[in-house]
Amino acid sequence: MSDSDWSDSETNDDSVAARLAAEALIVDVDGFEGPLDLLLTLSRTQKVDLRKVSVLQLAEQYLVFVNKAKVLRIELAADYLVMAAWLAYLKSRLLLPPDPQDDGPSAEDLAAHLAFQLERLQAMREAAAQLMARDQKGRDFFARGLTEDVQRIRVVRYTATLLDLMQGYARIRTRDDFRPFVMDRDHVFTMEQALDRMRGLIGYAGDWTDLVSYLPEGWEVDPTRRRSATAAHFAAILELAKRGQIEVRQGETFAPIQIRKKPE
Amino acid sequence: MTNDATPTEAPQEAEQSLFAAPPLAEQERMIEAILFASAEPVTLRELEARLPHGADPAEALVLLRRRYEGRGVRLVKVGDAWAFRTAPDLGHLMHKETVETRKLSRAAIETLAIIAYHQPCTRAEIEEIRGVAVSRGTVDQLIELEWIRFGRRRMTPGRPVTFVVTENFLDHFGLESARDLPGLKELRAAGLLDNRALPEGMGGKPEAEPEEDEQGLGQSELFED
Amino acid sequence: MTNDATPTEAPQEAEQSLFAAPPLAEQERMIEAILFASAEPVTLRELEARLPHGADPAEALVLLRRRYEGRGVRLVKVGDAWAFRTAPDLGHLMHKETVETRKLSRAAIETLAIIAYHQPCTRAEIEEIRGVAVSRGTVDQLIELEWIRFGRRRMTPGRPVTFVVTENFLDHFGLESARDLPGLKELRAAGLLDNRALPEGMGGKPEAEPEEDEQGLGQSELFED
Repeated sequence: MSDSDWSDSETNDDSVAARLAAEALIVDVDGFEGPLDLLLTLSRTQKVDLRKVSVLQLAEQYLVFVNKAKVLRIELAADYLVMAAWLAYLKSRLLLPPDPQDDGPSAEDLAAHLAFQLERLQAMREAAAQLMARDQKGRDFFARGLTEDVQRIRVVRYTATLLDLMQGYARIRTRDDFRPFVMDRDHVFTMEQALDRMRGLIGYAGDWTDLVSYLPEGWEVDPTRRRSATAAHFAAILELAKRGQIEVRQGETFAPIQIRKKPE
Repeated sequence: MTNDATPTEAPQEAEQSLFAAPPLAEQERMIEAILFASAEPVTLRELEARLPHGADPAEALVLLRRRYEGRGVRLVKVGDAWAFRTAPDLGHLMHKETVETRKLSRAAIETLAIIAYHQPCTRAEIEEIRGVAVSRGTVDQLIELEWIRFGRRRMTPGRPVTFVVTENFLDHFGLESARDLPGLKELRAAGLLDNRALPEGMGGKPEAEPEEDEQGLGQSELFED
Repeated sequence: MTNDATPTEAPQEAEQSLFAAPPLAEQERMIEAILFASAEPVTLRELEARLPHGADPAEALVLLRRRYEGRGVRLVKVGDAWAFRTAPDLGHLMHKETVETRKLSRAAIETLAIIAYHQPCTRAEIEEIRGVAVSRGTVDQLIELEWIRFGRRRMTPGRPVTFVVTENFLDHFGLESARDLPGLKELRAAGLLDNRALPEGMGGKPEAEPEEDEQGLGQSELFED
């Protein structure tokens, strides 16, 4: 940063030299890491210990900087403008006598906090520099170059409890009790089968006919087979009714179910 | 970082090396550091090149080698080059044992259970009870775990070997003898079995008495149940 | 420091270790071998696991550290772990081993320092101290270098993650612990590590105020004992 006098708000913008100087600084804004960094840099021009920095003066310096940026039509990032607004507010608070009705922090508190922030940032900068100045591994000191691999030997330990053992034995000795369930397909009439049958038969069903009469031969006597066939055919006629191919009726509960071909 | 120990005059000496070789002790330190950090053995020639002008690595190496005699690492010559290596008697430290606990497989548990309940028991008998072939690995594993061992051969055609459980087995499962294994009735009472009727003759625990049952006779008793 | 005195019967003693811990001198050799073989610091716990039963690595480490004082390599402590590293004054001999590290940006260096001195530290706190947003890349870079890692979440609204420095960080900068950071005491005495609350009504920066106890705890955990 140039040594131009930034606290001087009277800088003559018409002077080419001043303009150039201002531009140099403004262009430098890219080099600042945010408004706090800019404030820290500005505070150095006061050439005092950070603890004794005049926050009022600093606020003015900052506002001058922002105004110059405006004159030069340089866009500042939003956080620089937020800081400017806040510093303008702080500056007015610092200049005006304290409002007795305001129970918030005093202007002095706010100024002190800003000074603390600057001091802390400065301290962290110095700490970072000290850290980086330390001896570093791979630069000043070195680790072992020729390492030996530690062979990992995996020892597997198997465990089993008495319970595992007993359960295992019980499992074997009771295995014979289990007979896998096999579906007895001989006595099952599927809905698909029934649907196929009924499709072929409804052409003849001009009049109301009992559903029972449609059951296939050999399925009407044995109760198991009859139940299966009835259920399958009932499901099939519901499907056909849904498609609008037949009509279904039943006089009352448990009365015979009758079907007929839907009249065209 | 505690640099206190490092001789403070060392860096100065290093700077003086423009005019004179550093003292032998310093050369020794330098070689020690170079050999330590190098990924490969370093030749005498390279040491010469890396040490300050006028240094005599050969002489410093002799000192350094002596310094590491009897230590955990030693300075060894590898061809033309030098390197630090672990002392041979400490090679065992370069192993790291990790113990992994694993559950025994179902096949192994069932095989073990059959041997425990029916010992002495041949492979054919195990297979008959389990209804599947017993893999060699399963038996080997149980033998390796020292939970089963070979018993006396059965006096039947082919004289098949038998398996019995070991003391280790009893130890591991907290049993005084294999006879302490609970029978099926007790298993059921403990809720380990379905509470339904067992096939005939399966109600009780087979009385495995290894000593007496060594012969085929005792076995047939067991399996006819 | 002539080691001729090291007992040649050492290996036999090692065999006796089934019954008793090996003598301290032997433990020292063993640790020397283990640490020489590793580029990474080895934790006390791992040393304990790898040494024969009954050995006391802590005691042997004291002896070993003393033995290497002023040598070309030295024994350093990194957190709970130990490693041999070359003496820093000999760095100039190691151009061959020097690792070219990516140049860290100013933002990255400052962020690293803030985390190290304020850990555990949230992103909002870093941003408050630097007065500027922390870019994702900066944090990522530090994590990639394994110099910082995520710490415990802060118990404040939003439960923000915190960052702490790693053992790798300590190792890289030759620090025994985060307490040994340069100037830490002075900074603390000056109140510059306090998490001073912002006066109310401070414009436009409603930064999360870390809960005092949590912050205090973390700090004391890391630095004060």
